[in-house]
Amino acid sequence: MPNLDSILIHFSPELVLALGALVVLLYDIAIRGRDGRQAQLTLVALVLALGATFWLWGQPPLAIFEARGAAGGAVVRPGAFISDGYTHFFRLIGLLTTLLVVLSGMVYLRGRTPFKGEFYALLLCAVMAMNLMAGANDLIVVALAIEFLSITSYVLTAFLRSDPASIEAGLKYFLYGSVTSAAMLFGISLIYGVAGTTSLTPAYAPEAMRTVAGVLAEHDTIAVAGLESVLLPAIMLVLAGVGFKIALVPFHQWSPDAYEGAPTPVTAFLSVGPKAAGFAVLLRLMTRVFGDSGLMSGWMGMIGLIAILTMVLGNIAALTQSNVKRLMAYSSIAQAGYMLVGLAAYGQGQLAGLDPLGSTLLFLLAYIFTNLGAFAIIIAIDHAAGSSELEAFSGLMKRSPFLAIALAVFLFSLIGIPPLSGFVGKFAVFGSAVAAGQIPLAVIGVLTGVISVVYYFRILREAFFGQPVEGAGRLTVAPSLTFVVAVALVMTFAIGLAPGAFVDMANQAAALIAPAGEMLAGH
Amino acid sequence: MIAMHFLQASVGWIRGLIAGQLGLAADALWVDLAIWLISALVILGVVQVGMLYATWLERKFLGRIQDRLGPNRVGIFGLLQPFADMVKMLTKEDITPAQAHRGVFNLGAILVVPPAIVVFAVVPVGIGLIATDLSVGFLFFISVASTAIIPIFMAGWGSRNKFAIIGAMRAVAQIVSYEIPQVLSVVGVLLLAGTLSTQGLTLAQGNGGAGDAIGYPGLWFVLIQPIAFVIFLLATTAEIERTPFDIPEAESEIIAGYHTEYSGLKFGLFQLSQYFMTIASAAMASILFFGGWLAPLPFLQRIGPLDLGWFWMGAKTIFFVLVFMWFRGTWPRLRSDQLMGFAWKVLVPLSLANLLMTGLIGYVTQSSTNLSGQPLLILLFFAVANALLLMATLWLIGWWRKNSERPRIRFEQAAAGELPPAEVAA
Amino acid sequence: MSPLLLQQIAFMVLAAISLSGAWGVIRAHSVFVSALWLILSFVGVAGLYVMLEAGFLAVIQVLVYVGAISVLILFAIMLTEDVMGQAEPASQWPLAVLIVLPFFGMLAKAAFTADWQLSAGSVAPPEGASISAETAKLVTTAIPAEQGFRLPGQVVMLGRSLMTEHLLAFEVVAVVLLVALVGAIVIARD
Amino acid sequence: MPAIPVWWYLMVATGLFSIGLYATLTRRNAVNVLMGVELMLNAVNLNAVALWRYASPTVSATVDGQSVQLLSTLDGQVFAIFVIALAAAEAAVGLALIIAVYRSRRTVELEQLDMLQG
Repeated sequence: MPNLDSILIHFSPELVLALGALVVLLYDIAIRGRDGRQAQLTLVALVLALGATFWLWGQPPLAIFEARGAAGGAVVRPGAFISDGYTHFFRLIGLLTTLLVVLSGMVYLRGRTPFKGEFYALLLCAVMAMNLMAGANDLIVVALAIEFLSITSYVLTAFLRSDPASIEAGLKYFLYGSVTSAAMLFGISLIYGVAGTTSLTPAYAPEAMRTVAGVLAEHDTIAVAGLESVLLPAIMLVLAGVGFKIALVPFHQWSPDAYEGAPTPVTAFLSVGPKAAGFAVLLRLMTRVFGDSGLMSGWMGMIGLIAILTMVLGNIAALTQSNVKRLMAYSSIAQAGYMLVGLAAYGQGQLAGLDPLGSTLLFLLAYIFTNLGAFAIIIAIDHAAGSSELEAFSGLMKRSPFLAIALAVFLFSLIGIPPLSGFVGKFAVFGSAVAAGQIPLAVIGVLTGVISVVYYFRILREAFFGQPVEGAGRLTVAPSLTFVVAVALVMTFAIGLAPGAFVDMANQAAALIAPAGEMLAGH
Repeated sequence: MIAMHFLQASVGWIRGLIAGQLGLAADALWVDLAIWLISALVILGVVQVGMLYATWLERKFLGRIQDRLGPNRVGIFGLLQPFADMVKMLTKEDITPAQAHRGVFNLGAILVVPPAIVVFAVVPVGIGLIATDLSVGFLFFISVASTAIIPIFMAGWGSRNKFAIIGAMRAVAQIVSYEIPQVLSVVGVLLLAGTLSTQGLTLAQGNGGAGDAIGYPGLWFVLIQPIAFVIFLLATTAEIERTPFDIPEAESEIIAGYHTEYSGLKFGLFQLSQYFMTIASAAMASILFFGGWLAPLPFLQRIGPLDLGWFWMGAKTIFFVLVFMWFRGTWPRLRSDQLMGFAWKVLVPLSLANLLMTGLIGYVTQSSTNLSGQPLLILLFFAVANALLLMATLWLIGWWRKNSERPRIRFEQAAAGELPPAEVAA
Repeated sequence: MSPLLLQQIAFMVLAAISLSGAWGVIRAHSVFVSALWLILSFVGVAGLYVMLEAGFLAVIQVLVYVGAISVLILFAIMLTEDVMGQAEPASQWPLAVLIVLPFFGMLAKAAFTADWQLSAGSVAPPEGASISAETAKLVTTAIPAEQGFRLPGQVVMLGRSLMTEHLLAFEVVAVVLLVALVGAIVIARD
Repeated sequence: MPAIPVWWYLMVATGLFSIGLYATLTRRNAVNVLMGVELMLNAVNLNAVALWRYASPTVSATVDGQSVQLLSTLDGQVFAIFVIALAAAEAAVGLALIIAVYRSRRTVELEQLDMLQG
């Protein structure tokens, strides 16, 4: 029997979210379709979950949902969910992302869908899925959480059902997603077969127990049994599933369509949430489970190749886009490529004081605020103009100088211009690559970064030098949206100017998934 | 005990006989196969004859309900009528519509029968008298019965006839919807019995069964789970598409539904499977809630060495077949939206409430040391809980009847432009 | 004929059913007929589960795949296709073959060469992870053993496993199903 | 030595998976693509159950006085059960999407869904 008390304490953010989703749904039924305060209820749930996460930060790490023997109550199977600093880091990212998305999308959604309650309930469930991905310590939970997030994402993408583009985007997203997730599940079934258990790591459990990580660490035995030829394809298949969530090339084809067709707040969410959660799973799996030296040489090349493809293709394809949501889709593909560089540099030496995985986490932290800030502005323009084509941005400077300047800051940060957060992130990942001897990765990263200047400047040119379309007056922006832009601005500058605290945060989280010292020393 | 030994001995004797005939050891695989074959043939024979006389019974019984005599010309009391009907059906012309997808059309008629026969594999008629005592017996019954949907779809699609397709879609929507309360209502029983095996479920209702072991007296489950029984009976009636749930083949609306285009032998196969399923469902109702082959009172279980399990099982099955016929004779057909509403808004919540109640009482009685060994007290709990549930049922049905009119009102309002378009779309 | 050979024949038949069903899905000219082949494949896989002594899973396979998912698919076909509609022949097949064949080769070779017994034996389960006498008894108590009936099998064990080791997954899947329900209604409701 | 080696099962699973993948790559009708996905998921389950049966750690236990070897976990079966549940959830959402697309576009042929393209 699992220990109920520890579940109630260490699973509280997710419990709050599930309860919140239920309350929102019931509230929606109770008010019988009238315009209500579903968004406010959602915000309350998110803030409560954030509070729980902050409180948990001070608690000792624990793996919950463990199985205990009947007699002595000793743990016989490690917990299926790890609640430690790494999980808290991603819980924080997920909750903050959704908080900002809800705030910036509240006004946009009003009048666009009659199903507000369902929308916010699904959003809360999506956060829950992201948190589960961050803490999952069981192959079954990993699979379930990824699929959970996928299903909620499909529905959210297709949420504006009167808009054919939204439905079409949802269907395309779904078809790509279900194929890659089936591939991932196949890979997982093979890994299960090799290990004989679905439990991933012996996290925070005192006794040695059979886990996937434990079995895979006996690398010599595996090589003798010929299981290596099973494991590498299996890891590749799992990469397909996770890469789909992050939109890594070649699993990215869905993302431009889904981004363009989805309701803009959902696009904002997709560009950040699933990516972060995907990285949470990817980093934990790759280091804690497949981090054994023999296996690592197998998948490291794959990761490097995917990173290069993602950076190059994302940046080049973005050049020709005329729809800003589509452009941002390719931009976010490219950004995911930069983040992956941190993983590709893993285990081969490090930049002074910064773990390579920490650099990925730092980049992620910088990226979410910058990208969400940019998307808040896209939401504002889309809401007013009903379009996210490049022309809709014309003369933004004249219509709302605050938004125009903020947009410039965010795009500069995405390019990586100091002293903004994007620069810190890029410096960290490319610095790690250089320190790890992965010079080509760093060079390609910097060069593609230069390409990105072109398309970001296309948006800025429209915004600053274009003429507003006939009849477009001053852009009035809801206070909640202004608040989001302000928060994003503050964070963009804060991470850029005083990175110290954030570097520490990322490092501490990364330290929890770095393998034990002797494994590194073995290199 | 004696009867059991007698039966086991007789089974052993049959095994020995077969083994002798085949010249093999008594535990050889071939003997197993032969035993399976024999039980399959026995089931087929009994069910076949049962089906024929079920049609006779139905016509006779309905006749009485409607103050008629029913068939009385062929044979004494019309007992040979089924055979006359059979001959008529077999000699009718077999027509396949020109536009039909020939393969799917014919296969649909053929495939409709096997599920209805296979379910009898888990119907026990006494100790040791069951074709195969699967550990997942009840689930086996449900899942095999649920495959009967596919031939219905095939019949509807293969006919290339809009009535057939509408009939098929209605039938499938109905069967799928009523499967949920049907299974959920039984989960309470499964919890109490602690097994899915049909034999185990029967034994749990007798003295010394599993029910006793965990503190429940040897009672038929209908006394502990009356509301579940009613839900199960209604859902089952819908599953086998009998009145008042026979919308899929409502003659006045869509002719004969998915089997509109079938004639002769193929039509006969549909009839056959429907009667098979009726008998099987009646048998399942008696196993789950009325003690299966157990006699109502222990001393009626056997006469001398002869176990009367088969008699009680048969009697209970016939009783439930009659109940289904009684439904048909006395109840009007439901409207399509009422039908779906009834499943989702009344039966599903009720069966969930029943499950919750059973789980709670089961948890309390098993975790409290004071209560174990106090069957009467536990029964009292169940009685009170069931009374509460009954009140909830009545309230729910009242609510449902009040609310089931709403779609029509909304539609009329929309037509008159009284509702905003957004709400109509929603 | 030995039971061993009989088992092998049964396997062959079931494998042939599953694979020919799958083949039918990609060869059939009509979507509806494709779906029927798919159902055949599901049934074949259920049979393979029985051979693997996972009877509960076989029943669930029939119940969910044949009784529910294929019904959903058939409904979708009926609601979206012209009843007489014929699917166009498959496109891009050379490319697909180029992707699928090496993939099949790689996995098949891996499955064939690997020594799967490794995971069965290499790591001894720790104390307490073994099936306790208590559990073993529970598996057999549902029907009094002296009456000579078969064991209820793995159903009890599965239930316990879902409620202890896999509790989190069990709870999560409930939420996933709720989300799917809500989502499907939001998207498809008239 | 069991009558049937485990790789027979794995080969069937791989075959099912490959055919499913082929279906998803070549079929133009969205419903057909979904069928391919269902085939792939069946392959996953067959894999998991076969590996559960043949490659799970075993323990000794005493049942009714006899010492027997039991499989110590049911992970493979549990995994398969969850995959079946996921498949059901996915199919429900996917078919809802297909029906919604059909409602707005009167087609479910993927090549005709071209509102969004770059």
